[in-house]
Amino acid sequence: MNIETMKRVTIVAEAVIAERIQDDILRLGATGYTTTKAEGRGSRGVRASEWEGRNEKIETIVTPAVADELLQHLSDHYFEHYAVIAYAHTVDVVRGAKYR
Amino acid sequence: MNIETMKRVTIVAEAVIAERIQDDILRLGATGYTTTKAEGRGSRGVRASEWEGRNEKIETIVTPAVADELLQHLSDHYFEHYAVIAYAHTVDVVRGAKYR
Amino acid sequence: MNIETMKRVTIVAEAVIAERIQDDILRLGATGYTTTKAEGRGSRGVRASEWEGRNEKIETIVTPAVADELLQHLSDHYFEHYAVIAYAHTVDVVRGAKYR
Amino acid sequence: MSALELVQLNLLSPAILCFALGIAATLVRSDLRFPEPLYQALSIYLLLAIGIKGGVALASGTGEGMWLALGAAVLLSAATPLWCFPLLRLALRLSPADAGAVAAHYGSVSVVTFLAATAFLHALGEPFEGFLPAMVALMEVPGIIVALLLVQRLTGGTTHWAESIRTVVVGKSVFLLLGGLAVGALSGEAGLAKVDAFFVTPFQGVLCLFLLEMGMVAARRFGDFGKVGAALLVFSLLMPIAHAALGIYTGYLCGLSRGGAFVLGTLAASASYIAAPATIRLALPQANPALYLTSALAITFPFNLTVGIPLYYALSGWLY
Amino acid sequence: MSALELVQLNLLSPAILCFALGIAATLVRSDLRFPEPLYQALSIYLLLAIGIKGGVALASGTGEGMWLALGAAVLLSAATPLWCFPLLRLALRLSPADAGAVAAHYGSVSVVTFLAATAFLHALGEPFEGFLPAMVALMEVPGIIVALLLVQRLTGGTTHWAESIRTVVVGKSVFLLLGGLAVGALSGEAGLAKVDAFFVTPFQGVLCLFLLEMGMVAARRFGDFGKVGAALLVFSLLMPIAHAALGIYTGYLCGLSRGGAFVLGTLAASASYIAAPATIRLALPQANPALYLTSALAITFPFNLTVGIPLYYALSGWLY
Amino acid sequence: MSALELVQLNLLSPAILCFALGIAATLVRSDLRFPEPLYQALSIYLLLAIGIKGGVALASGTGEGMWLALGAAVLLSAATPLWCFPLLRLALRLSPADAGAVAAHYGSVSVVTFLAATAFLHALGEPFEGFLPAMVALMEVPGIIVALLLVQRLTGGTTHWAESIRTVVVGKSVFLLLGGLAVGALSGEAGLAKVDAFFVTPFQGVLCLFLLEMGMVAARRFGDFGKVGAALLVFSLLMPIAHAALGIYTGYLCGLSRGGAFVLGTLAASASYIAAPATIRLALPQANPALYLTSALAITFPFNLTVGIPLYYALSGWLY
Ligand SMILES: Nc1ncnc2c1ncn2[C@@H]1O[C@H](COP(=O)(O)O)[C@@H](O)[C@H]1O
Ligand SMILES: Nc1ncnc2c1ncn2[C@@H]1O[C@H](COP(=O)(O)O)[C@@H](O)[C@H]1O
Ligand SMILES: Nc1ncnc2c1ncn2[C@@H]1O[C@H](COP(=O)(O)O)[C@@H](O)[C@H]1O
Ligand code: NA
Ligand code: NA
Ligand code: NA
Repeated sequence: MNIETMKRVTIVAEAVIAERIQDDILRLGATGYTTTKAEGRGSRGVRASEWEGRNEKIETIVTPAVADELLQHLSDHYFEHYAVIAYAHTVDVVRGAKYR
Repeated sequence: MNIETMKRVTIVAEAVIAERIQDDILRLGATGYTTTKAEGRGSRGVRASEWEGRNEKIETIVTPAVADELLQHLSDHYFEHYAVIAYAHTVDVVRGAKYR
Repeated sequence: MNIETMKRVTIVAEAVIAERIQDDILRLGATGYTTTKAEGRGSRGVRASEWEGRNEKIETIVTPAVADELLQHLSDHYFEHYAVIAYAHTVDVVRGAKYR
Repeated sequence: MSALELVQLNLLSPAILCFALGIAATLVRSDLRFPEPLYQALSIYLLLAIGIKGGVALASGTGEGMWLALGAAVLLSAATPLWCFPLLRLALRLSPADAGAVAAHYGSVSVVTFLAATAFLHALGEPFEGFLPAMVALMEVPGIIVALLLVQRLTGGTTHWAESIRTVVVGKSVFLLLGGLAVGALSGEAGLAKVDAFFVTPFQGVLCLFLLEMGMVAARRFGDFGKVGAALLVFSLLMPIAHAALGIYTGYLCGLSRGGAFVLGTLAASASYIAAPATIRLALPQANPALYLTSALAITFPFNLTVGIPLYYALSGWLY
Repeated sequence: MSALELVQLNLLSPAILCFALGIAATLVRSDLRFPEPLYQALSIYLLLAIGIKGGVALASGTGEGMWLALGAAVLLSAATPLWCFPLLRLALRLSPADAGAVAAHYGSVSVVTFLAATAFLHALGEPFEGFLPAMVALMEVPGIIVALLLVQRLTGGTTHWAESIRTVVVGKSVFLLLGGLAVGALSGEAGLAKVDAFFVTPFQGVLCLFLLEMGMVAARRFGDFGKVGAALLVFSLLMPIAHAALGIYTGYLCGLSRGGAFVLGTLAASASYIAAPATIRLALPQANPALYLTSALAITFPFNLTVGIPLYYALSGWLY
Repeated sequence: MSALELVQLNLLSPAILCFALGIAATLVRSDLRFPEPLYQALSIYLLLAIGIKGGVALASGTGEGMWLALGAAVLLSAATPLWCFPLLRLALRLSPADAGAVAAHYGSVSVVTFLAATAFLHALGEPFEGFLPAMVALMEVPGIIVALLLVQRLTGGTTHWAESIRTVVVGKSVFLLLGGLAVGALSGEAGLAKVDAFFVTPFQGVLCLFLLEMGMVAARRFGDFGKVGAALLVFSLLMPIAHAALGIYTGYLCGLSRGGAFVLGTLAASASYIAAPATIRLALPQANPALYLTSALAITFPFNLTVGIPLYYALSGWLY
């Protein structure tokens, strides 16, 4: 089996900006992402409205370079005003080509 | 970018004790948590009732010290009688101050 | 506290094969798994129908040996035709015996 | 009507047939699943709707005998653990926690069993008191608290005691029933008229959908029969009959109509699988859920729905 | 009524307008989304409700001609892949798996198209046989199995064969339709009377909501038109017309009313997008879903709903 | 009817009682929660249903005065930020973003407040124009856009400007209202007749369920009162009254019935908590949601539902 290491970046964001972040992810070079509905509690506790849905958890498997760029981008554009957290860690994937 | 390493602790618990665990998490020093609805299968397979919801998956980003304490606490108070699992791993976060 | 390292394998699969994969997981030696409903975007973008549900995210804590076998199995049986991704990473668990 | 006709009337009602369909879905391993939000939505609807209807009846009720009957119902459910607990301890040799857990479930009541009983009366054309939904709300909690007190007396444990009682009193099911009662009582007949196209007319149909899901939920526990043991199985089948007789007689003494006494009997016979399990799981974590959930949900509940209801109705015929 | 009036009657019905609204939502990129549990709840409701209504009709039906018509409908749907499969193989040059997958979809039926057809008859005031829902249930499965057999004969593959058939037979949609039929047949008119405020009266409105979602689902596939190719597009538009003619004629021969023959024709014309996709995905994973889902869901389904229904009704006028 | 009787009529309606029950659920910390899909399903239903009813009325309306009233309503809501914004800036010393955010909410409208107002008229037996739902749809957007323009003029920012407007115009709530209007207008009375057992008859009951959830949502914000400050609190209580007076007078001038003028007044008094928050969060991320959500949702909304509605109706008595 052909194991490669990639980064998984996890983002938890208030629902109102989830779609925008998903677009950003693809634009920065990810080949896909997976989202789940989440709720949460943090220092800010801000949500636009129930009608928009609560939080969205977005996970994407990317190369280390894309991971860095993505974290930087989120930090620059969303961290100040929106309820967003993001973190990354290394994972082993099969068929790494799928994520490049 | 200012990357720091933190721990992510993941807890999967039967829904009936989810709220209590969330309180514990904040009390032990976490600054927040994220929850998602989950289902699962384990050795015990116990759930109080559908009406309470199935499992709850709780993730929290904390300092290594808090992670240790949290795992210890869960192990002491819940593992024996409740359907709960917990595990931790290292993650890279931006702006580590948010989690302290 | 008795910390051991295990592997967490995460699988995101189109809903129609989720149950089959869950059976495979137990057959290959895992003691349990946790599932959450997910949506996503990838290179294939295939789903059998809304009625079946969207994607399913399946996480299982297993020994490194089982993790390898599981990834190999998924790669052999599902990657070609189905919308599936899988990846693994190391986690610290309390009471490792639960996962063996 | 003969016993056989009563059984048939009950078994061939759409609600009970849907329950059977749910059991069948699990047995043939259909991939039919109710998404959890649907299950919760149906529960919220049913609880609020019976609350509202009961509240309107409470407000417009003349009150003669009503408070007597409600008080007797509360006492009956509070007393139930007093004999169930020692029986389970001594005759079935359950641990204190297990005995208390099972006793709590039989001391509380099942809302859906109540609904099936009233639907049965509707089909028979037999009248009953409008305030009975208030009875459901009042009978949910006392038996659970008494059972917990019995365990505590024996074991001396005190963990999470206050939290456990809070849990059940402001718990969703009791809250929605009591809240519905208040809404119904305050808005009265005129208020009900505005919303009965939602809360009253389609009610029986919604109940069918809910019972379809309950059938699946109950059948998923059938695999645990083995863990329960023969003695508890007998308990789960005979105790409801004894409780039904007691309930019917209590209703008779309080001057309830035949329909009302039958419903009180069915309530007494029923075991909780909503309020009790959540409370017990928190208050008595060392009790084995395979025991109390299987006996309440997989044995007593289907038994009451299918055989119990016509049986208890026939029983009530001896007094009326 | 003129052809134009028929088209207009159909297009301006609330259900079809809601379908169009769903398409519009996707095209203007509205953020309107149906949560998945809502979609599933609506599906469960619709399938169970038509099952129950059909079951009541089955039970009270005099049976003359009923079994003949049902048998003919089963044969027709089982036979459909016999000509679709070679046509797709030879004329469209699809791979065996792709040809089998598409043939399976057209050999099965669309429940929502059936409902739109009966709603159309209601609006026209044209009567039809009450047992037609049973026909839907019976026509879902045979065509899928025959198509899978044809592929297997050609390729010799056997993987997951038994599981695939199980999947479709106890699959949610067939299970709910058949289960509903059983509930309806056993509880009869009297049973239906208790629940028709939920399962019958609001049915057309629920269908509107469901079609709103179906419009969004179908429109999300519009982007895949390119992958389908001109030949399959023509197939997806003309084959339904041929199947409709065949179905109407079959109904005529079996002695169905005009309404009944029209519904049978519309069923034959329709392609499955619930039971078939799930089964095919498991049994023929190498088939390309972009082909079969797009042709069934994004081409044939909207075509039938908008143009097909009035057209098939007009067609039926040649025989009646 | 005396003022007290009006208040009582409103407060004891099932819908408002359910709202109070929701508040109580949060205050006693019940574990009652509406699953998010249920909340969304109820919203979709309510918005589509009022759209359809309004559309039917639009189509069958004679049109005299209708366009005048609709135009005046649009102007009124577009103008609202013109005085709210400077007031919030200068008297309350809010930052431009915060002032614009709050102004946008009060320039838009609350659908549920509208429904409570019409339910109140129903209970009174007071007639009103059928086209009012169209007014809701038209009054949602203009105030938001004007408020954003005011902020932009002051700060010069342009980020995501086009996207923000798109968001609100094809946003779910406006889309469903307008889409429902189109469906209703095109299918007309005949179309409505087919679906009114779903979209009309049970409507008031569904509203109760929705208000139960809204009560919980509003009460969860009660903890933020402190962050809002006394000045904004006063604004959130007095501004609605001023807007109501203005709206009623506008309706009077346009020749609306007393009921219609009262509804226009209530709409003007209401603050959006669906369309506006999502748009503002995207367009003015630097604005503090604790300010605008708390004032619109936790202060103005409950005030309007309980005290405002009878008050505005009494106000309208001065002109009619
Ligand atoms: N320490 C944490 N661990 C896990 N999730 C967090 C943490 N802090 C915040 N979150 C998540 O991020 C969301 C926004 O956080 P905040 O911006 O701090 O309000 C919260 O709703 C949580 O879902
Ligand atoms: N090996 C495992 N991997 C992942 N999740 C597990 C595992 N074992 C148990 N779980 C989760 O933990 C819950 C409780 O497990 P248990 O106490 O073993 O019944 C299950 O419902 C699963 O969601
Ligand atoms: N790079 C990625 N990161 C995270 N999830 C992914 C990625 N690629 C695919 N997925 C998930 O895997 C599913 C199937 O992917 P695919 O087979 O590429 O269509 C998608 O629906 C996503 O949920
Ligand atoms: Na009982
Ligand atoms: Na067909
Ligand atoms: Na306003």
